[in-house]
Amino acid sequence: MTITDYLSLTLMITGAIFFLAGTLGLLRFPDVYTRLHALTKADNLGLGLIITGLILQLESWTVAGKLILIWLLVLLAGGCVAHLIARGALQRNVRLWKR
Amino acid sequence: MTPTLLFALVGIGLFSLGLYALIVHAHLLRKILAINIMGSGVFLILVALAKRTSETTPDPVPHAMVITGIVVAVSATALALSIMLKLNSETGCAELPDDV
Amino acid sequence: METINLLIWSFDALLGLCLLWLAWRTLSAPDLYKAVVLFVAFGLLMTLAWVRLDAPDVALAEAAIGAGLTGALLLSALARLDPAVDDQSIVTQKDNRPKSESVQWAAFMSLILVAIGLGYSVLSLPLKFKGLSPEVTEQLVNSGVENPVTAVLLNFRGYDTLLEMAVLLIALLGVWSTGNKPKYDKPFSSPVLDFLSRLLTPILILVAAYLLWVGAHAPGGAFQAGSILGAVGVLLLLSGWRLQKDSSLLLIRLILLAGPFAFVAMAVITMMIEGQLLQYPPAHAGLLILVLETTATLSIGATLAALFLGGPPHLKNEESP
Amino acid sequence: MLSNMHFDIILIMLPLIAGMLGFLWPAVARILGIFTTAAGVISVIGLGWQMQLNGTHLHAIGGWGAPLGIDLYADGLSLLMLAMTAIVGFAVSIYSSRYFTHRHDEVRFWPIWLLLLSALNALFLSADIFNLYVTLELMGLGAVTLSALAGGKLAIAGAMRYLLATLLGSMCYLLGVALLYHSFGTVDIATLSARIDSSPAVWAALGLILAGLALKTALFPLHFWLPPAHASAPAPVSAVLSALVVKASFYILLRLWLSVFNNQQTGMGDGVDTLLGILGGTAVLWGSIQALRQTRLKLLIAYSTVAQIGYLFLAFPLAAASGGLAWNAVAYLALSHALAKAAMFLCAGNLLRFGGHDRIADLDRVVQRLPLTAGAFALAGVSIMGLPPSGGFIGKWLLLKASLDQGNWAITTVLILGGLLAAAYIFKVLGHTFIQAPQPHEATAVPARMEWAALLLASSAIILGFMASPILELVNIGDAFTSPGIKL
Repeated sequence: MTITDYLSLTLMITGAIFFLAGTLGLLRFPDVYTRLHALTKADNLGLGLIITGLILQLESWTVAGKLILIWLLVLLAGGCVAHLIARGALQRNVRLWKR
Repeated sequence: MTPTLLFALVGIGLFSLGLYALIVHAHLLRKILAINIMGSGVFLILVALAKRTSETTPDPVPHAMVITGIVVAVSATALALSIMLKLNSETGCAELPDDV
Repeated sequence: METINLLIWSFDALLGLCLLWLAWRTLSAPDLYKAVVLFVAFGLLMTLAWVRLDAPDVALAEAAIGAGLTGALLLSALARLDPAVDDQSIVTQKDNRPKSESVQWAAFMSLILVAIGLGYSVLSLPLKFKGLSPEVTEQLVNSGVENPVTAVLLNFRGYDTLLEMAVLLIALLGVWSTGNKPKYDKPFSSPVLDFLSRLLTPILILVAAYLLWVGAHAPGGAFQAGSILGAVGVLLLLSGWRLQKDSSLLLIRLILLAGPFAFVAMAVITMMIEGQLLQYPPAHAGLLILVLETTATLSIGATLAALFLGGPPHLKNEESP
Repeated sequence: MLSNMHFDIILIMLPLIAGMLGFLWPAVARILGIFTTAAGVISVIGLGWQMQLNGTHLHAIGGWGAPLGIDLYADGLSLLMLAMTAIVGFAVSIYSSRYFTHRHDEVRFWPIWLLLLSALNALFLSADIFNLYVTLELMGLGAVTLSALAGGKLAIAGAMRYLLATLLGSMCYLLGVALLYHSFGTVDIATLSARIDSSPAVWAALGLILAGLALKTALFPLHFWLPPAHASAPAPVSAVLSALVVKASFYILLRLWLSVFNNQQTGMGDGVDTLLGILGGTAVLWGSIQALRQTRLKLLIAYSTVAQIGYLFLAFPLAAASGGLAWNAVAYLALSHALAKAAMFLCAGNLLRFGGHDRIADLDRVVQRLPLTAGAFALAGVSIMGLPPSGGFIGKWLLLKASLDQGNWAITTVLILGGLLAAAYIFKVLGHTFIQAPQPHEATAVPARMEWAALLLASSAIILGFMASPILELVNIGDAFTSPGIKL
């Protein structure tokens, strides 16, 4: 294993940990809004880390471009959909969690 | 156990689960879901067993069949949902009357 | 190497178990909304299973159609089942089981037997099996494309695909015939949604075109590209795009028919030239297949979006029943 | 020139094109429908003529040939089914051109009916079990949509039940196909027939395919979906469903039984044929008794279909010893039932139009007021009962002969009892057509074309009784019944 391999391994494992944290938040957080927050934020970052890790392993730039495009699309769609869900929930008077 | 057999067995499990749910549940949406899961089971068996070729690439014919099958499944699902909604608007209930 | 194999094996086993568990939860969760969401998750895991089985073409089709469009169809049907849904919560459609315990047990036991029988029969199949892959590999050079799955779908078994287009058409006719005229709900207006659909529409059309083009030598093809187009249609319908009242109904019908019609025309013309139905002249097979796939993509996309709409699009020159 | 015409391709493509054009321009759909079905009759005659000259017909789609490509194959059995489809299709189209009173219904009917017709022809011509699956689905979705056409609670519920049954049947069939493909590496029937071997996977495939197709054919006890779907559909649709659509899945079952599963080397047929025979016999008795108990005419006719399907399965246990004789009986029964049952449903449609209801007890002197329809119903009834001279008689006589030859008293008894019960329910209807109802009903005029279409079918069922030897000669082109497997 070269230094690049170690680097990409670290990146991907970190990414996976972020995914795990996001999922944990989805399951454990008290209301829709906090859950959305955990999910989108952690997963977007996690995916970014994993994609960076993967790109280090690639030889072709076109594939790297496609991967980055995928990440950007997920960022965009995830952010927008989270907004829409939160807005929908607010319109339906889903209460915010208060301690 | 190879992944081939593993997924083929999962396919059989899905087929049987779907069949069971199709029989015991009354709500039509659930029956439609059950048929879709049965279909996924059949597709999984078709594709999993195609991996038994000794070369690296699996047999493409079942893959093509499954793509055909997925399109048939979505067509049938759309029709079933449409009839379900019609029945719901006629009777106010999405279950078959005097269920056999 | 051993550890890697063990890891991969455990991943497959976990995936298989997850599939079974999700299927079970989909079919038994008392709340139907939850069941549909679980079904979409099930579709996504199925996609992963197709990748594990080296079936990327199927994975693309499953992700776009099996999980994506079927999920959209199910959710929209669920929303229409109970129009009172919007107010407080989405969770209203409950499913109660009227079947008696004994019927359930009888069904359960007999299905266990069926599953054991089927499992035994699958396990008894030989572990090495060629199927039709030698024939496909041998004739691939004459098929006009390099992706074997596309070769099977559009050339060797192109007749299946021809009938497949007819299946889509007949399902649409069925939905238009049984469905009420679509009630255009007031769109969920939001600047973010508008922005998203404006940005995604051209990107997705580009992706569809890419999938169509790349299908000749890599995973992709008409069905996958068509379902992306269908998704564009669904997105546009959701964000409030409506058919212009003065746009001709004939045009929509022409787009819906373009694919099946091109297939039939191709089948008949090639028969007149070469002697057999859908027998492409080998030198032009690649081009002819691309023509077929392009029209098929348009029709598939339009049909899937129309299936989502759920009834004949209402225009002013359509006579009312 | 004429001997090179691709009549088989015309039979598939013409209705497909006409269906699409009918969808595009609803205004011309009716004319297109009539012309297409008329062309279908001519094409079947042409195909029959070609086959009489050259024997069986094979068309390798794409020029690849099985097992890589898909073959279209026509032998006598396919020809019989195509002829059945053409005649019934033509009569139904003539009938439908006057049946629909709302333009809205008519616009929906024609394209789906034409696509369904194309699916039926494609199914009878296909020699590939996966392609058969696609045609089955095309046919099933079309049939379900048509059965929902009338609208209303009963029709929609019937259609939903029918859709679930047909999808379940398809799933079982497809799993069977998957197991066969992964056992023998082919989905071509002729190749399968050559490679077939007994193994657990093949047994599972046999069970799945038989169960799936028996469900689609409505073999007792899997017939629960048929009466509501067939009885609440519009009359021409009921005719198509009972006459053609259930026959299509039966055709696949018979074809696979003859050429794949019932193979001397594997010995897989033993036992299974007895089971099918028992179910068939029960269907005959149960369906007939249920028919007798109905008070609505269309439900009576639908239950009669359940019974008549049973006859087709009685041939399976007899075929082991009698071979061709029993299968010839099946061919004859399938054809004559299609004609007679379509005629009956069309008559029921006339009566429904005439009186606004189909209560048997209130038929109110139909004989005097609609003599052609009553006559057509009586003629169709003769064939259903199996009285001479009729197609039904020939079929049942051949079956009776086979059972007497073998001394199979169980089947002989079922045949006689089934005939008596059929006579009872037919005469129950006919009796009421002579009697004046307690209260006279408002009557609506029935277009002459609708009456003649029913009479055309009913008299064809009778004429079949005089044409046994030429028809049986045509049916046996390609020896589907006597040799194991399709010969190419």
